[in-house]
Amino acid sequence: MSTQVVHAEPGILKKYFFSTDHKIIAMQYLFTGMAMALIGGFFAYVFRMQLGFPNQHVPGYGIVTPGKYNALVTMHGSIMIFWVAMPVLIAAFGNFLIPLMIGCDDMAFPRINRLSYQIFLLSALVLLSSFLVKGGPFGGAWTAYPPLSAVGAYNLTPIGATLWLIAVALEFVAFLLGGINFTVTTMNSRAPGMKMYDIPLVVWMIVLASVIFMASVGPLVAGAIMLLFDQTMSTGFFDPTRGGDPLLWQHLFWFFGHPEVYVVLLPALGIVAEVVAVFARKKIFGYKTVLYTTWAVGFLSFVVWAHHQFVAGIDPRMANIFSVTTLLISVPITEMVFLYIATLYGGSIHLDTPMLWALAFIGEFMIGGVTGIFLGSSGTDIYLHDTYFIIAHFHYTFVPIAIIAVYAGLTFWYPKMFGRMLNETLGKIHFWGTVIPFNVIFIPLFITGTAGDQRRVYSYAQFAEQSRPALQHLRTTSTIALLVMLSFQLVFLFNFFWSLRNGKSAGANPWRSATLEWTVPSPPPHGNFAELPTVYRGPYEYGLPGRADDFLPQNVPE
Amino acid sequence: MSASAKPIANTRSATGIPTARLITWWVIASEIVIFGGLLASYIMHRVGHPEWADAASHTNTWAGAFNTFVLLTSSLCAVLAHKAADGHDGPKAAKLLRLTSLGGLIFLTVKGFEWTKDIHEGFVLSSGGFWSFYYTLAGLHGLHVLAGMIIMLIVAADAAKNQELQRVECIGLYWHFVDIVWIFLFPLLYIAR
Amino acid sequence: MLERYLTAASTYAHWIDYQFLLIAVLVGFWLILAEAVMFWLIFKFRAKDGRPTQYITGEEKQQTRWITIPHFLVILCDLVIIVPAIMVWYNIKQVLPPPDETVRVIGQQWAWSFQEAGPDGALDTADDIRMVGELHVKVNTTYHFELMSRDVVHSFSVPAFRLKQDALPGRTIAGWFRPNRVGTYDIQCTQMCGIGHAMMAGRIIVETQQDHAAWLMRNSNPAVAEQRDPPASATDGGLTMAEMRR
Amino acid sequence: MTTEAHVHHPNYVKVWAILVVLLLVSVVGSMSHVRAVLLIAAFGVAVVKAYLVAKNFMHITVEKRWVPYLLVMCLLFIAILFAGVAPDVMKHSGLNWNKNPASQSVQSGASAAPKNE
Repeated sequence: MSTQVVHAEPGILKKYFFSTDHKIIAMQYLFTGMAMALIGGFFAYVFRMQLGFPNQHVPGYGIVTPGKYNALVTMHGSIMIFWVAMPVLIAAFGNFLIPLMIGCDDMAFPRINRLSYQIFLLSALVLLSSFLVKGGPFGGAWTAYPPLSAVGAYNLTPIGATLWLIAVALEFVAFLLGGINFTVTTMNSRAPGMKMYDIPLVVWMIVLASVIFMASVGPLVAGAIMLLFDQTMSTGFFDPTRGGDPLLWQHLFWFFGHPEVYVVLLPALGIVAEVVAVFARKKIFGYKTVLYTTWAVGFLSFVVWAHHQFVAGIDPRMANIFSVTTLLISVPITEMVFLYIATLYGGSIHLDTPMLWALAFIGEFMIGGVTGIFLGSSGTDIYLHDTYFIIAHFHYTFVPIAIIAVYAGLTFWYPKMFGRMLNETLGKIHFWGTVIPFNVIFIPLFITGTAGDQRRVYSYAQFAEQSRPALQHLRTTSTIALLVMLSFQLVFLFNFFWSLRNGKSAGANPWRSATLEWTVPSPPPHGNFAELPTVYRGPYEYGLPGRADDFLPQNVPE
Repeated sequence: MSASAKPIANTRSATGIPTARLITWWVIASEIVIFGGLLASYIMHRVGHPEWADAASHTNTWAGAFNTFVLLTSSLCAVLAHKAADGHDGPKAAKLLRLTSLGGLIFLTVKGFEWTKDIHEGFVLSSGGFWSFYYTLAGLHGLHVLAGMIIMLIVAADAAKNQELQRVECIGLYWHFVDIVWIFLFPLLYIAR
Repeated sequence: MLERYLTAASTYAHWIDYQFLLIAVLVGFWLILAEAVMFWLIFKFRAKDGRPTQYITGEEKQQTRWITIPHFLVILCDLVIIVPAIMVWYNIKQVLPPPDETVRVIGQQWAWSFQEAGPDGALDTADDIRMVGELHVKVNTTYHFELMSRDVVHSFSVPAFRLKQDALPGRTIAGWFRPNRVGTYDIQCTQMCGIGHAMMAGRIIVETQQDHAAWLMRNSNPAVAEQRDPPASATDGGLTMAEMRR
Repeated sequence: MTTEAHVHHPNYVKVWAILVVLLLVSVVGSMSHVRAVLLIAAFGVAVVKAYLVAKNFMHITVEKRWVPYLLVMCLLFIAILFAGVAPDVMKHSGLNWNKNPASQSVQSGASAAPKNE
């Protein structure tokens, strides 16, 4: 096969804004996601300040009123999941890595890919525009339970609520297009010789996440249409006085919402697998078992959704079924974590920054995983539901996913993306400055949660039990730790942009990794491969006995 | 990237299914869950509310049956177009595809008359549970018909020049899927009472 | 364990607390073990010059048993957790013990209102006592509650009782509690219900039989009851709209 | 990419004729007042029609085996959704809960029609 036809150098606008090159689209997703992360992080800062130092003027924002507080927590949740975790973990890494790792020149459908980003950008703009409309942005929590979300007289933000819904629906369309493209590309466009079990885990995970997303989001798309009509056309899909049922939305939402957790978790696990294999110089322990457990998790994620609704008014008998399936899903996840830990055995572990992040992911994610058992077992969930315990629990899963694993991926592939190395010292400062405060933020919240602090409340002044000074000290501790953690992100931003120009030149394969993306120059040229590769073996051939070099790239014939 | 400079990724076929057809299957899979979610919501409401039968009896079974007939016939045209494309007869495929879109147009026109009548009789989107689902389901389906028609005309324009003939089959698959959705909507909205 | 953080004031609070303790012990053990193994491996196999890495596929029997055996034990622990979890759930949410009293709890933006039987001991009679934001109950008495909502989804939560149940418009949901400690406890709304969500507080006052009887006599005057009728519209539920918005 | 003839083309007009006959069957059956006949005419026939379209027009039986499995899997997820949601939404009462407004409207037929208000 011949190399790609080289077109005349396109103009800046065409090259960076209307490009169909998967690497440019990956960067578009990455930078949009990072910008949204700054916004979502700022919101966290504002409402944590209100909780840590109630009713004080928040520097850079002002006084937090109840309405504004609700809007801030709603937008923080929506943005961090839909506009940060998904674009960065799936779209940015997926776009950048899939064609490179499976050895082809681009996505199978580059223009659909570009359309996906454009719709995504539009969705972000629609969401942000809700800050400008009358009544302000939607404040009914990211779960948007009707009738609160459906009736303007209840939520007082009718335009904001509709804009939120439209933004989320557009975001779904963007990721349906993107995800289907990833799936098709990986299925069909692999390099000759790359069999099913030669695909790197991160690609597997991103594709499986796309498939889970595709299969679970449909009912919610239908639900979004119904809710939109309830908001704007005065239908009564979720209005009990007119034959509807508010629980229907909750079911449709969580039928998507729970698999969504795994949609963002799987790419993170994939990234960590790549990093652990490279820096431990080890084959993944039980590559196929990891895949089987992933499939099991993917399937089980469809049958556990109502554990979000144990006390939401569902029939109490149903809770028993969902409690059992929920504990069942801990079985494959445990297996997977054990396999990751076992991969370390017999390795030769290099603690570079990406590896620190990857190991931190495993360590912190385990805390998030085990605290889920408290909530999945229906008996204790009665008390812990909608308290800060659950907030601490899912931040112990989402922060490792959307922050720690993303940093693992970014620091690992940064040389490939931009051709230069990040500064290692700054990277380690940033690592410790993020991981230690992260624990100091959320461990106190476990305690306030078990003490009964309920969620989404801007002030505990009305609640005698929650106004105890000891609890307020914990909240303040948590807020201060957040300030520390946020300020250390500046180190990363500085490192990121400073190294673009001043970092050490990376070369094609600075980490001595065996997968295909490291066989091309950094950054990869348009069309990726000068000569399209052929694959001879699996992705994790490290430490092969009887060889001088300790790794064997996928494309090198024996 | 212009249509003529396809990436090599688009031309590979590790599964043995051509890329275009593969993505069509995935699109259909994602549509199944969208329509499935809406239909499941409708069915559970409909079973729980036997009194909706009153409203359901206002729908015109004959109009629905005629529309089913139109869609079935247009599906026949679509599959014949696929056969023509397999025989590398682009112009014939294009003609058949245009005939298929004509079927879509007739379908939407009948729908338009039905809805006009319903609205005149006072049954609008917000007139009660059945009507909300009726307009939402048929409307979502109608949007798919419309989108299918537009894409089909674009594909037909290429096919007439004997280009991109593999797309004839893909748009056909999509059209059959839309047809199948209607095959279930017809009894659900027009017959069951 | 939970009682260190918050008083337990109902009979089933201890069931939940013990369940919490059981889970904490079991998962705590595995968490510490797994973290310890991980840190030990990181330390043991840190990169050293001249030590080659081992080539382990993790697909042979004698390798995988290092995973499968602990994994099997974890599944056993899951079983130990799920059985009592369902028993606790069953006894709190599924089976309601025969009631001594029944109260009606109504959520609305943004207040809880309560309807209690008056001296005649029956609901929906003229001497019913209706209160906003305050529920008076007798200690050591089994109460059934009927939970409703006038507008949006609320959640009736009494942390000291370990009681939580969402109130949905269009639904009546029944539940029970049996207070066993005299005192005043918070009622929260734990489901986002609009801008007054944080104001939707109430108190549950657990009294001795005598105190409760006295309270009942004071309040069963129909004229008083009339005054205490729950407000008709959401806007006068406490704070005014302007106050909420500031 | 070239279009390879990957399927044998059956007699499509014949399939179409069967489909039209089935359509007539379901319309005629819908006149029946026997509930079982009505349901079979409506939904039994619809399933057969859908199968015929999928088999003959979409060639799903000669496609790679996993494609029909994928589509059936999606249907299965919807079935799971239905099974999980129906106990709450379809029913008007259950263990320790009931929906008064819903059962009232069923009894009175209140939500049936607006009657040209």
